[in-house]
Amino acid sequence: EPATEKPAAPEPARERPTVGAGTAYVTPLVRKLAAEKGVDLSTVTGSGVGGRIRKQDVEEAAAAQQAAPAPAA
Amino acid sequence: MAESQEYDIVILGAGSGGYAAALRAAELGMSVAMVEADKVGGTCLHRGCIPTKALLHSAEVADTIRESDVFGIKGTLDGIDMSGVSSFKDGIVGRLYKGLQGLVSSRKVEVIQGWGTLVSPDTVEVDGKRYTGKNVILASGSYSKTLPGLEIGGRVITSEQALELDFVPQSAIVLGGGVIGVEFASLWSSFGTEVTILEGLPNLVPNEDVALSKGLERAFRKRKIAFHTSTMFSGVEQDENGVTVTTQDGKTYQADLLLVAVGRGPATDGLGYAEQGIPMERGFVLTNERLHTGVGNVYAVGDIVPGLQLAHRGFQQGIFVAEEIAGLNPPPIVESGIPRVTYSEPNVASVGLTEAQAKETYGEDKVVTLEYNLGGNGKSQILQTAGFVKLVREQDGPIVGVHMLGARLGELVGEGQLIVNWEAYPEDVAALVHGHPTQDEALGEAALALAGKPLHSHN
Amino acid sequence: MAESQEYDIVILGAGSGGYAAALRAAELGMSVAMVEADKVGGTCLHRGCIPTKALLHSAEVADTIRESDVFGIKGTLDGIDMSGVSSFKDGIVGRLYKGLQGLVSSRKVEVIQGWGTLVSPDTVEVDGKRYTGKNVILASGSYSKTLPGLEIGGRVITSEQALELDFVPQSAIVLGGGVIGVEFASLWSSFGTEVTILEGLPNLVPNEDVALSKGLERAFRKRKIAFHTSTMFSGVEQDENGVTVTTQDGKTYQADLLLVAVGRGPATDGLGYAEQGIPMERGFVLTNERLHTGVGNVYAVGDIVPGLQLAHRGFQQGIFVAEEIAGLNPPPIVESGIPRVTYSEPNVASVGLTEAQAKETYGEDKVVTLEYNLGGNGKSQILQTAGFVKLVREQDGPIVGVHMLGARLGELVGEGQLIVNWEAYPEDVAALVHGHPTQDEALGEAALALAGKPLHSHN
Ligand SMILES: Cc1cc2nc3c(=O)[nH]c(=O)nc-3n(C[C@H](O)[C@H](O)[C@H](O)COP(=O)(O)OP(=O)(O)OC[C@H]3O[C@@H](n4cnc5c(N)ncnc54)[C@H](O)[C@@H]3O)c2cc1C
Ligand SMILES: Cc1cc2nc3c(=O)[nH]c(=O)nc-3n(C[C@H](O)[C@H](O)[C@H](O)COP(=O)(O)OP(=O)(O)OC[C@H]3O[C@@H](n4cnc5c(N)ncnc54)[C@H](O)[C@@H]3O)c2cc1C
Repeated sequence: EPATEKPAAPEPARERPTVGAGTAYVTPLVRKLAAEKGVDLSTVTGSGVGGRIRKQDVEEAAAAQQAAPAPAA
Repeated sequence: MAESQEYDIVILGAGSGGYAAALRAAELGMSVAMVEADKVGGTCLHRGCIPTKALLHSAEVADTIRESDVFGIKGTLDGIDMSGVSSFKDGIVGRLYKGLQGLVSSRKVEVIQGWGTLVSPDTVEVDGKRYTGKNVILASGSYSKTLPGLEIGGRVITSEQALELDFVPQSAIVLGGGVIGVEFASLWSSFGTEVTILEGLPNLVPNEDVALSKGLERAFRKRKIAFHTSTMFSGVEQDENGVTVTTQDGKTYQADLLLVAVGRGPATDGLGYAEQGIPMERGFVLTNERLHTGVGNVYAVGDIVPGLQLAHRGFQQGIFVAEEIAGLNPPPIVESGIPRVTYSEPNVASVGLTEAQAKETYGEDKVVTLEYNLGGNGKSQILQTAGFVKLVREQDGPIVGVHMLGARLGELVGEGQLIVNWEAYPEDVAALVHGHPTQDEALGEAALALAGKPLHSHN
Repeated sequence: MAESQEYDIVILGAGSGGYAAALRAAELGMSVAMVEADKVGGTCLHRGCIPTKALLHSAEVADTIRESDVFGIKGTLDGIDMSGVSSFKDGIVGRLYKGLQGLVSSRKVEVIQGWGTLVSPDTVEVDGKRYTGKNVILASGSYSKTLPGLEIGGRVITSEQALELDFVPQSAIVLGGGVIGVEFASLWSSFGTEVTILEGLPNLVPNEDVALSKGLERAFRKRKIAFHTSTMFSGVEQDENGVTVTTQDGKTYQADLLLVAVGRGPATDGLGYAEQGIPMERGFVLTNERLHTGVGNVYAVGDIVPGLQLAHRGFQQGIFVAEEIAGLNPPPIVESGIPRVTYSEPNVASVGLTEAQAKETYGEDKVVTLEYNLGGNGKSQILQTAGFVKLVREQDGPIVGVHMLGARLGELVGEGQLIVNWEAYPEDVAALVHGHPTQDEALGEAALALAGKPLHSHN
């Protein structure tokens, strides 16, 4: 299940590329989209080859975040 | 009161910006009237991008023949047949013009032939007839500027006349070392003209990264294209034998012709813009980042909007405004992400920030650059072209600028455009080893080196 | 027992795969011995990619001169000077070879000159001397195959001899319409040779999307390059006047030469691989997706590993294995994401899945394709080249294949590579209006059309 209950954690200033070191590779487009939508990629499960995070995964995570109750303003 | 017809959008000017807006708006189901005094296609198609690139290709053909020996091909350059060159150019323009007309009519855009003026924030008048739009897009484009006291006529010409010459000048002075000046200098030189460029700023193509300027200057020196930078025009005389240009440092230059290529001014005079309260500055139309003028539903696109004067910027802005009007809420266009190509020999191509701009943006010590010399690139060696690919990145961040010099490298700017606009890191590009042996590989090699894993390079 | 030296890595073969591994490993601080019987650079540099592309450029120069009239340039093609062509080619190879040698020695890679064999899973023996590696990389490359009963010699040649010809054949039969066959057919035809291609499969470049095959066939027909597909070789006779080839349908073909271009076999015979238990199939070395053979610390890269036989695949695999050994855990290489270019006139270039492969992967009705014809592309019109860009996307998903046909389009495959490997959607590309007027713009226009917002196209 997407971690929709997570309180909005402070966003990292910028996602770093995660080539190598065992982490799934994230394409620039996905990284950019995640930054735009405020999605923390470490919470997203990739549905692509080898667990690669796809654009759809980020969009779903963003939609789920939106659907989640808004934090008290 | 004049008779009046209503549209979703009325567009004033059918150049790159205007017709792109019209085509996109029509696709989105809107009714569109597009007013054009001359020909659909505007500057770019009829007296800009396309005819110059046709001439530049003829120039490339001449160079290829001249240098064919190097490749083991025995060829003789018997001459430049300017009427043949012109009919080639005119054929290209004609075919594309026909295609564009077909496209415009197939999308049911109504083209109003005639000179239009903005008579109210929602109305353009043409020959006493009024065309009212729920939205109006100003797209009247640009014209060749000159300098105060420098009159165009006779042997003093602008790009319009230069494109129509029916002879190859023996010698020419080009006033202005920007894109247009450099392109004509390049093609004339290939045709055998002795060319001298005069440029007021310290470098040729002064808007580019200084590495590109220096590289182009080196290449032009090798090609024996003379140029004098930091050199201010002071006056010109002409008679039946030629022109004599004097510069502020007291020097004089003589040639058959003077090409004035000192930039393009906005074609906005006497069109009623100011009268309707459209905000203007030095003739340009001011807009917000959504290309809205702030008056009624009036938008502006293309060369009349301050910024890069490029056809594809006009396309992109035209599409943007059509989508904006349709309520699609498109993301604003990032001006620095628009690619720029000078189609001279060698090509100059760039997208994103120059090194200097990047340092301004991120800080002097937060920018890393890398130059990959084409000497290491097999295909460029085969083409016998010198040059380089320079990448500019934010330290530990994405590539923010791609700058290239070399024959044919203009074609690589699309890849650069993806890299910069998609905010790719050097590692992202480096992971994708490029096709061998291409020139495109130089971009890949530069990324490999910048990612700290140089392959065919010595850093 | 022979004397023995120890290294972090011992590499057998200094071609594209081997030397890329060596360079990257050395960068990562490992000690490397690279065994090479012939010349560092291997097939690609000395008798593959580079010399063929040099000849293809000479061919382009010849074509340019022949067609110069079209562009208004008066030129005469006086002849092909094959000794000049050869010295151009040899000069390019020589310069790049020198550069590569400098690179290899500057990175402190030890090159062992001589014929190596694998004598144990961690040891290569050369002239009785043993070189032991904590890791071993097999990179012995490939050779020109022939068919059973088809002996190479005299007028029956492979690409190696074809590259060294000191004359232009009047006529040639090319057996095999794959990349190498098509490239030689193209360049010989430009030099004036009457060429006939015989191909057993139903299409030229049969590994490409069928649209590219058909397009290339159309172009070759126009160029008067004869070809017979679905045509099986049965035998050849030669005498001092030429060759006579018979095919299984009973037809005969005569020419000066027969070029056998039926593929490349793995150069693995007698090198001790099988003896050391390395898993093999039809001479190829089998590995897992991390290029490990499953035996000891033995890896394999390049043409001996089943898949695309391309230099940059070798580079990418070599870099991968070096990083794998260094513990960097690089992501596995996606074979379909490697770009493929046939440098004939016109170029054939592709990356990602063909339409057929995409349908297999995603389902017959889950794939959308779009073809953008170069007829709408200004720069291609200027170059007078026909062709198209075909995009294949997963329905509602990313672009999974880019397929291109046309002069010079090989240079655009890098952009295609980013698109496919970064899983871009048509909208992502369409948002970035490409530089005008470039050929690269055709890729942008195709994306615009596929995103449902065609600009210069009629769909
Ligand atoms: C020599 C040269 C070479 C160039 N090369 C390139 C290149 O290679 N690549 C590139 O990207 N850009 C190039 N450009 C620039 C490019 O041509 C312009 O950026 C582009 O044409 C701008 O489009 P636009 O729609 O703003 O204006 P325009 O193309 O100038 O179109 C404006 C149209 O509006 C019409 N119009 C104006 N006022 C009225 C009126 N009152 N009533 C009716 N109609 C009116 C005009 O007749 C014209 O057709 C070149 C320009 C020149 C001069
Ligand atoms: C005519 C032609 C054109 C081509 N054009 C292109 C192109 O344009 N683009 C492209 O990407 N690819 C092209 N290729 C393919 C490309 O050349 C190969 O994919 C590439 O060279 C493979 O690299 P490799 O390292 O696997 O093997 P190779 O380059 O074959 O290198 C193997 C090396 O190992 C050495 N070796 C073998 N056995 C031993 C031994 N026992 N002891 C010591 N040394 C040994 C050989 O001498 C050789 O130097 C072309 C090939 C040909 C033939």
